[in-house]
Amino acid sequence: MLEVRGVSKNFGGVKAVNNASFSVEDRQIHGLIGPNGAGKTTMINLISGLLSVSNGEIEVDGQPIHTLAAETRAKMGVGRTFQNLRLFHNLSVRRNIEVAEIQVKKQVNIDAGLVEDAIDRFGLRGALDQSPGSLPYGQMRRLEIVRALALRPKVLMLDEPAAGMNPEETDALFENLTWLRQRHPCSIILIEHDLKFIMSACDMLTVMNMGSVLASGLPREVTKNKEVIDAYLGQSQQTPQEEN
Amino acid sequence: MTLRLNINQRKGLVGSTLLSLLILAIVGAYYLWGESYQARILYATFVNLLVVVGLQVFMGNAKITSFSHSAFMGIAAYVAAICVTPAAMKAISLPDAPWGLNAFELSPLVSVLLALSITGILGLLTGLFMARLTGVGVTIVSIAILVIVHSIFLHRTDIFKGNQAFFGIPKIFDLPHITILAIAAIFIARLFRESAFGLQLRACADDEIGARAMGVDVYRTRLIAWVIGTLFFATAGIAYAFFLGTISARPFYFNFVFLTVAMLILGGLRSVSGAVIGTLLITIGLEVVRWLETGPDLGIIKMPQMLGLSGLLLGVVIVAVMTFLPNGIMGNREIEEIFKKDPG
Amino acid sequence: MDYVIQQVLNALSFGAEYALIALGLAIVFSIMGLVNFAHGEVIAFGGYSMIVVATLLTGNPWVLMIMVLAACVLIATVLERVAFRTVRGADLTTGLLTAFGVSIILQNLFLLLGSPRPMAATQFIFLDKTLTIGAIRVSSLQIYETVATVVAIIILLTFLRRTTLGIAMRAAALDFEMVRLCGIRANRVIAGAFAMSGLLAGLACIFIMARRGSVSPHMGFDPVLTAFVACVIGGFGSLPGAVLGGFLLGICEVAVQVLLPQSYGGLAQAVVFALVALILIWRPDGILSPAQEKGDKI
Amino acid sequence: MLQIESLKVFHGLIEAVHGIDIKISKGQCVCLLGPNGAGKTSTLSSITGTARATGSVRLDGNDIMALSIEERCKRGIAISPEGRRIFSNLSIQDNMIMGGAIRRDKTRLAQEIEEWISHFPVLGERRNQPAGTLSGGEQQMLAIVRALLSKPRILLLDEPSLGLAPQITARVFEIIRDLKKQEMTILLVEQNVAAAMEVSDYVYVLNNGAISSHGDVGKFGDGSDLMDELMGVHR
Repeated sequence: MLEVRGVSKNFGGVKAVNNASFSVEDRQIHGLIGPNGAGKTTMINLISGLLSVSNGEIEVDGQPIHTLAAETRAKMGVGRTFQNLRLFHNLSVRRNIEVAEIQVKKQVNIDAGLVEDAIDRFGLRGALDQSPGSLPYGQMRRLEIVRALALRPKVLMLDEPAAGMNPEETDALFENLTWLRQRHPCSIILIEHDLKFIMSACDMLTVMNMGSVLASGLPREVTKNKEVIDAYLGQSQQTPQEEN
Repeated sequence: MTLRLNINQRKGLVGSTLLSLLILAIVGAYYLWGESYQARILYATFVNLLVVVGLQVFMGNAKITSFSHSAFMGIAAYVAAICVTPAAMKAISLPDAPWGLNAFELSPLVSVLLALSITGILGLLTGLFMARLTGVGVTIVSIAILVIVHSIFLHRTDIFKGNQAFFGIPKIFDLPHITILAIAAIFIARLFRESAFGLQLRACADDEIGARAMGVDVYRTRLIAWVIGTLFFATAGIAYAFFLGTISARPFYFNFVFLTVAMLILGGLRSVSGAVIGTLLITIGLEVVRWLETGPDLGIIKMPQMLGLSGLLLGVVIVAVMTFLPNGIMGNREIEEIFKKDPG
Repeated sequence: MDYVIQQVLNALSFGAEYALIALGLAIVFSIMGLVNFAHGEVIAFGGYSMIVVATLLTGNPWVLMIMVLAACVLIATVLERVAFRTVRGADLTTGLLTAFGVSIILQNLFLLLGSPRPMAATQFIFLDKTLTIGAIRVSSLQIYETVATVVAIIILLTFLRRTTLGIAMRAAALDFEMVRLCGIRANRVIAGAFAMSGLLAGLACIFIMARRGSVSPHMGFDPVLTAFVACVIGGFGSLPGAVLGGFLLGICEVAVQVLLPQSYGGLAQAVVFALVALILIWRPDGILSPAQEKGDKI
Repeated sequence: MLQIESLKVFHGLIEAVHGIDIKISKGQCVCLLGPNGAGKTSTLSSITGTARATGSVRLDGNDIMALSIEERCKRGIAISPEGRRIFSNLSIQDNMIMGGAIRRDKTRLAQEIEEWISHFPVLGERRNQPAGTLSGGEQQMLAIVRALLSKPRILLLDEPSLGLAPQITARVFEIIRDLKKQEMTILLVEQNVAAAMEVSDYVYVLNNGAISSHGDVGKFGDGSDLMDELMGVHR
């Protein structure tokens, strides 16, 4: 379970994230939505440790992690994917996954079959010896998810996993996330612009805008929130005298 | 997933064996048909091979350009030479040496171990900083190391003789020794490349942030590779001193750095096989060019003497490889995958 | 007093030379991310062209100076066209190694076509006279060097601030593509940067020759190595940083020579490089720019 | 004025836009809507020439696909790009000069710069300070002014409201409305659906690199129908 408490991040004078709090239970898929530039990816960078928090605390299973290095957090079970893919292009697909797998090799009670199952489930079996660069885009996205899964994450953060996927692939991804939730106990954070996907996949939603958390709660409730709709779709800029 | 690291390591063993057979074939050919002066060329080639393979360990896997290898080679060469040269000889060659450096002598084995440990410790100390830097920073600090060490060699003529020859080093190594060392280097470098450290290092080279997010301790992996590389250079330096019998500061500077870097990038810095192939190709090429440089009589035309031709071609090779073949001859492939399409 | 002024002047003139060369490196680096190690050979090329012109045409030093400047501008732009255009946009290592390759090629060409030994070129030596101002004796060359560098830097800054191409060059250092989106031709900006670095190299060449009275294939290598260091100190690609770094290094070098006992003179370079290594470790992006967190965006 | 036919845009090996057609007439404001990753910015990049693309893009009937980025700018395409990309270390004045770099009538350019500055006093107050010191909204205005100073025939605006507070967004859209009144041809990419719909004449909705629907702005009513589509209902 993940707990984010009062986290802020300043870049120079700009508050990219401002006093944000939310928590994600185990086996829960938690959507993080909001317009472009709302601070969603910064939030994931803060949790994964690629950025350090200016203020606030982040805990995984009750253990504070916000002072640890990114690689330490990864080994502890904070896994993520990237909006702009960050695969290792000179390593084969299998070796891409191994890079993550060797981090947890020494741990006891490891779910040894998880990665092999995921490889089948995410349709990577036939591509294991290829270079990631030669794969179709959707498959590259799936490889990033499987690679993050190889860390046996307690928290798995997916940054726009469906971006660039076709509708069939998006549907398959939805099924796979449902499968994953049963197969491996972890908290999942999902950033996604595809609201339909978010609404069907997520148990909880957090909406961010301009670095702050606007609302957090069940998807149905959150999307009815007027403030959220305005943030997401934009307020009407129309001034009365200019009505056409 | 049951990790099948073994497969890669087994492939590594196959590849190293193939490369070793290549080395043995060359040595065998020399013993069957070669002329005695060629032993020197062959020995020098294998010393270069040690260095280039050592470069592959850090520069190749981490894809960070570093130019300090000559310095570490020089340090090890001098330490080994000072230790192993008989005191009587040192009284002549290093008459003014301080701290009784010219009043003791050690067995070859102890000298080697001492040279390796001193260079290794220096490698570790520099590595603590090098592993933290990125990009141009590493290159610059590596140049700084090279310049500093070279200045010290030149400055402390009482210990290092500067650009003059430090002579009288017993000739301890010969072709068989360096052949064994070269083969060992190939195996070690290849197994390192296929090890967990090598894999993580290569992942960092492709995408450092992605690697950190996958739990790779970038600092530690780079440090380990740096120190291992240093030990390769040290071995090469010791082998150099133990064969030639005289050393001076001159060869441990930029020219040798460029030569070895050209070898590595021609072969392809991501692959150990590339390092080996690049070394062999450039050595052969340079031998031909050096022969041309002396102005040989080709029967019909008498070639003029052309100093600088070898250097010129070395430069052309570097520029041409960078322009037309940035991944080198081997790219990502190792020798056992030579018929495979290069994925990189 | 005499001694102090002499040392200050030493520091300034060393610094001026480094600043000139470092600026040349920084202009090219800031715009196309190329660490141009062949810059030293541009300087040497200027020297060799001068010998050719002096032998074939005229010994008039003022004409020769202009020829040196022209030759350096020419070779710099030619190098850009034939060697560096193909690696434009490639990663740093590729560019760096290409530049090293070019540097080796040129050095050996000088070796082949010229001579491995220094060749006498005394035409500019007249710049180096001992002046007596009151009780103080100083070298005229050092004064020329300092003044010329300051003037060159002022002209350069004016160019960069006042002309469209100059502004475009500064803009290109920040966001090259956006400059192209403003309709300014990429080739023009890059060629301009190389030409300017050539001009600065030419100026440095004149002073180096005036001091040495000779040219040799490797004459540019050591100064560029030091200038490279100056760039690093100031933060690579920052033009004010390059100037600052150059002068700092000049001061540093003189300070080391003054402070260290005479017998350690040979270690001056080592000490300077050690300082640089420390600065880089303390502040990887140079003393002018503190390290920044970038997250997953690079 | 601008005609795009069977345009495919690539990011490396990945095809981000799969053969779309877009038409913009003179003086029209056309809006490109769609979720993140739909290919909106890629489409703009193919028009400016910064992305690899196939198909045809014609400006006044002339195919510009083979032209360089610089040449396209000279033909009259200007962009206020995503993330604004002002030259942050350069002064505000210099940013504007860059915008008009291709102009030959430098005296007129200088006048126009003065006019813009009187229009946006904040740009004038700090004209010699680095543009990076401006606030996000001011930077956005500078980016638009920079694009306009090249006297473009068509103006591309990529998410001009990105990361701006509501009042500032309103201000930005006021500028767009003004431009429309002056008959500037505009291709607008926006996430702020409501605001974008108000200034636009014609709307294209992009989803997964394909156009899922298009039509006069009236066709979409108050935009509430669009919501589902934009938020990811496929087809």
